Amino acid sequence: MSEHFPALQVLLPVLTAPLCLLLRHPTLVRVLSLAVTVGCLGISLALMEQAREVGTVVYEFGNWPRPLGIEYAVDTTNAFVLVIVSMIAAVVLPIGCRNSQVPEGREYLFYSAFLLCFGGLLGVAITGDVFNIFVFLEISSLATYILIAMGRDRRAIMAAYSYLIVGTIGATFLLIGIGLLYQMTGTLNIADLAVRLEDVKETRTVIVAFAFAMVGISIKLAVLPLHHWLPNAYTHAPPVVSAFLSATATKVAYYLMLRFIYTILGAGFVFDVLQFDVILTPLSLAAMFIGSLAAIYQTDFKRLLAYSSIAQIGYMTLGLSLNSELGAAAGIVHLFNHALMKGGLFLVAGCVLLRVGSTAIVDMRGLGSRMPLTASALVIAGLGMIGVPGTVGFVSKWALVSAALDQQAWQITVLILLSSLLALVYVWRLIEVMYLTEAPEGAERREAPPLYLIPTWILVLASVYFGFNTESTLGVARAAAHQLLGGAG
Amino acid sequence: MSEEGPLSEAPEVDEARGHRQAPQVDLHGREGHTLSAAESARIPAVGEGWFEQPSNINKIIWALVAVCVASVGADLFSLYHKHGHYGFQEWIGFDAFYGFVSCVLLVLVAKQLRKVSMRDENYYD
Amino acid sequence: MTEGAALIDGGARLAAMLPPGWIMMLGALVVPLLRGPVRQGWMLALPVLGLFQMLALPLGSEMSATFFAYELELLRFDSIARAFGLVFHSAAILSVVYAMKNDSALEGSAALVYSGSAISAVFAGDLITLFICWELTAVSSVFLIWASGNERANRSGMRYLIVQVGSGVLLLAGTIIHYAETGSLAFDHLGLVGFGTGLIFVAFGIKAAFPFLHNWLQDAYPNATVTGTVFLSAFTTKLAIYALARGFAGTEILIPIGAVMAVFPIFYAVIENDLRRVLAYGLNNQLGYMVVGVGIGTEFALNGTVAHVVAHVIYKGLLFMSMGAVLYRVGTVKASELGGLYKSMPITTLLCIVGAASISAPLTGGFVSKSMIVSAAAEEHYTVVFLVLLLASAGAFLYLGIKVCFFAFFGQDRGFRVKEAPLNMLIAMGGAAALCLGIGMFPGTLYGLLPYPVDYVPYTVSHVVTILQLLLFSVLAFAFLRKAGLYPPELRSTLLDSDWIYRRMLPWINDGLAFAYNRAVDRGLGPARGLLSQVMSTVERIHRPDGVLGNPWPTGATTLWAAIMLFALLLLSY
Amino acid sequence: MTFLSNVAGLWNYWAVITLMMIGLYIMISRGNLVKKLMGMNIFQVSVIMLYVSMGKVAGGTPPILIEGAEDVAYSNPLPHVLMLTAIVVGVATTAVGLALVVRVKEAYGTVEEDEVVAIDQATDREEAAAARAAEAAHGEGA
Repeated sequence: MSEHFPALQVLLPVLTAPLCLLLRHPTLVRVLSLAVTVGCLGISLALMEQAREVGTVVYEFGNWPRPLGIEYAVDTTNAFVLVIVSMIAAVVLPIGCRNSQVPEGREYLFYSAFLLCFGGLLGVAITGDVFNIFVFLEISSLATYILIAMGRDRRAIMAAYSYLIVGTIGATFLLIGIGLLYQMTGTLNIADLAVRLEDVKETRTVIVAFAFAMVGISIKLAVLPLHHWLPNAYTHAPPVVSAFLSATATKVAYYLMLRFIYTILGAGFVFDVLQFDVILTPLSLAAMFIGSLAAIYQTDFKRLLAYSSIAQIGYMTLGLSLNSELGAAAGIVHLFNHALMKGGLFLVAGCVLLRVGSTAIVDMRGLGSRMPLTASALVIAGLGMIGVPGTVGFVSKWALVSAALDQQAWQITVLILLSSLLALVYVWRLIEVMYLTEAPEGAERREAPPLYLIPTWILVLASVYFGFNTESTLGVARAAAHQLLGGAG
Repeated sequence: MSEEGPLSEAPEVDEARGHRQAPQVDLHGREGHTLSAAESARIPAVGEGWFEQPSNINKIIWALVAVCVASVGADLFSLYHKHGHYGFQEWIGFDAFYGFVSCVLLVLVAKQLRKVSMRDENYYD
Repeated sequence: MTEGAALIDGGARLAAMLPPGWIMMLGALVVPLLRGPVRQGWMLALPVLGLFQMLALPLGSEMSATFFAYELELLRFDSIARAFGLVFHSAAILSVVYAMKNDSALEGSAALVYSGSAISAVFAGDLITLFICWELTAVSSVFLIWASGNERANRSGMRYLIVQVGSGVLLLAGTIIHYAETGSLAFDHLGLVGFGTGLIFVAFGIKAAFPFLHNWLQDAYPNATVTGTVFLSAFTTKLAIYALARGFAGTEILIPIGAVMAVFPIFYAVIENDLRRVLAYGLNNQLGYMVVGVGIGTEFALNGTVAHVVAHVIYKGLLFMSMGAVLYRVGTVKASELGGLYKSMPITTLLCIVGAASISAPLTGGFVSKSMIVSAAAEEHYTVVFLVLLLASAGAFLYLGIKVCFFAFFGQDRGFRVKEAPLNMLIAMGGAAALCLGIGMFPGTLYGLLPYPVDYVPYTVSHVVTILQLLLFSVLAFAFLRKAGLYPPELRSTLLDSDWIYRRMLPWINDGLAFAYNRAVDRGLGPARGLLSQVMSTVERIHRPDGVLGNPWPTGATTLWAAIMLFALLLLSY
Repeated sequence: MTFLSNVAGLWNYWAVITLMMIGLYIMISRGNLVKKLMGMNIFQVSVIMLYVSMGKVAGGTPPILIEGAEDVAYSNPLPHVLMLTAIVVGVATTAVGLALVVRVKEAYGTVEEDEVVAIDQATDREEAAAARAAEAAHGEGA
């Protein structure tokens, strides 16, 4: 059984999705999808264990050996991503599709879309075949467009449309890149590609392939100038979807970038020959500042979170652009940490939306007394965004700063700390509104239901717990980075 | 709490005896503990306490003086072996003298300090 | 009942795995969820449990955790830590009893976190752990001040927080530099050997209320709540003394610093009107002894310091408790408004007298502890310091003990007729008084807890008589000055202290600079300022939801950017 | 190789690039949501052609095994297979896109992006103005 875990990891949600369409019974579907996500979480944890033990777990479909067949290959890095994705899914899914346009009795559509999206993301992370990456990316993206369009506001539809156009361009660019790589090597298997590319690396075709693939992934990752699909999508999607996507979709894209740069093309080629960091570093820094500044001036809580995500993605790509093991580890650990914090914050937004009926910041006045548990969850997760010691945010910042210092990049260190101050500003704005202004008259004092609060607090408490227990996050991230950069697995 | 308010507003429960009830400042707004008339009656009136009688005060002071004299007397008549790290510690009544003088000096200096450093109560507000 | 017992048993096992102090910190988180007697019981159970847990640990226990690449030593259980841990736990228990009727959940949790973090700090074996606990004490304790809920306390609390957090920042900076210099994070003897340790020294000095760094103490403590001050008086400064004793024992500069500290607050104590502030000055003065003891640094002196910390925490707590009771019942602790309370609050009066006597009188804690430091100074031939400490002994006894007792409970009867302090306060005060007397009468137990072996005998006839002379003549001097009309009357006032520098002078300088700046701007720097404000407004304009960067672009624009980025990448690679 | 043979010999790539550019250009320049989708389709088709043309082996036959024949050059079948998947993905994307356009038309009454964006921005501005007004009102009240 356990040797089939890699296949089950993806097949379980992908096959359950159509089953949900057939079953239609709301409770049944809900329980089923919940069971599937929890099962996937268990599988991913088991895979993580296996990967830490044997280095890389390889699963060959139909026993066709590499490079003929499609294989799934799980090493520490993608095991970590699998854990992130399935953990967040298992935590947020119980909330379901409240606060969305889904009419009663048709919740099964939400669940099947969610499971497809979930399975697609897992597939992207787990597969060892580049074309398979494209297919799973599109599966998850198509489901994502549907999920976003389920938002309450009509702007959700337009947001989904924009994301569809932009996302398709991204995926197609990636497809072009993959095609060109295939043209040069005749293989689609990642491990095989890496070997065969050695001889033809410096050809123009490979360079063009790299450029297309990077731009394609950057769109999915929302690297600065290509990020404009993100704020609207996250703002108008149902809160659970925002929480899930912000915590997983961009993370998987980041994983892809790592995989392309480190495993397929090689860091030496990407950074020394192509000088990718010349573009990536300024874009990351710009994202950190523009994202945070834009967050400061937003009037809507969810949109504020979306812009802050752009800034946080800047931190991740900055870690990558440092081109070192420490930098990659900082990026990987921030995947996890940001997933916890931002997932928690979007769920807080869900609580607010449920009780207040809007996520406009002015409507959150006096939330500290109206919804004390929700407000305090926001504060704790917000402290994490700033990077206060004792939260996961601090772990990320610490990892990133020490990576920057390791490269003697003083100016970058200073900029990281400065941008943290900007985070302080927008978090403080929220605290001020919630605690230091009085509630509007007639506002009801009603805490969000446990269904919302429990997942929210699980993420928030986890963000504190992992602020202290760094071994299972930073330790794993360092091991993953070590393995990625070619150290002994 | 305002500085003047509670004191001037304190209810006079027993004017004849010069009693007044304190306002409750409390640990966070608990009900005040107003004394019952019986309780109030048990407490001596202003000026009637034992420690307020001038004669009693004089008794205390004389007792104090007596004890002081006795303590120095112990030195004087070498009733015990006086021991110290320094020679001056073994002088008769050194500690008594030092204690008295230093206290007087401290007070006098402090009075001067008051001229320099005293400001109105609400100086910083 | 059996279920309860099982629960307690399970809890105890869990607690046994935690470093001391953590039980209180973690338990404090539950406090807001509880109500009424359950909460009171819980709050009392935590420090008691913590005490038992600590006592169950064998000397030399260690506990560590990994934080990033650093090995944190969460627990280092040696005799000096044990002594501090013991007295901190006792202080926490007494303070909790004292605060039993305080039904503010926030204050209760803050007090427990504060006590717990101070205890954890004492057991910290490395500088990072120390820093974390250090900041935790700062952040948690400020709520005890803010809980007063008035404007004055709010501002005072903010000043307190800034100073305390500032101390923590210096500690962190010092730690980092020290680490860079030596590669060690261990919190052992540091000594003033470099810039890093210098910063750490100043950080400790702020919390220990060194002269000119002291004023947060007198500023904040009297503004805390009735029960909050009792907590505050026990931990922060003594934690700093512990840190100094651990890190800087034998650093000579501490001796003059301590000597000045022992004397100058007395002058203020004499003329200060707010009796809780008088006690705060007295606290500062007694810290001076401890700093001198650390500075001398011999085994005997360090023993004296630790012993004095133990005695001082208890009796100063007792004094703050009695003044708290007065404040609680009467509504003020201004000497100019109090008097004659012995009639209404006889038990409090008696206990306060015990506390005052405990500063130095024979048969009390202060007698057996403080004299060790004074003797150590003499043994090491610091003659001037010896005389200064002797003077401070007399002064402290008089102007802290006598003054506080006299003006609050005796003196001119102001007619206040109030109830005796509540039972729980009396119990707490009684417990503290019993400890004071117990330590004073049976010093062997205290001496047994000290870090080094003790062969000091406090009760020699010579010692008792000379101290009695000193103290009796202090009282005589007080009587004499009162009779002669030389004693300064109690006046309602504010005394200028070093806080004037940041509360008045800096604002003046700031205003002056701002004025000069504005003048300069009017004269020609206007364009520069205009540019700045223009930049700021531009930043806001483009990042606002309707600005270029704060607003999602249409899909076409993003597509264009994708093309541009592709082009840029290709260009770069060719 | 001369420039001319470059152009002529790689004509299939030029065709692909031209199609790709047309697709991209439509997506950038056209405001009509349906036209954008069509641009996207053209763009995707160009990629499909890229794959298919790279699978062609000069002189090769279609990749159907000929019994008994030796020395037969077959074209590479894999890109074709891959493109079957890509086509399915493309169709699905277009379907979702068109469905969204229908919903946009229902919700906004138009399928022109600039008009929809204008409506959205007006909504955003109203919300922002309401927020500012609420804040100002609160400021006065406090």
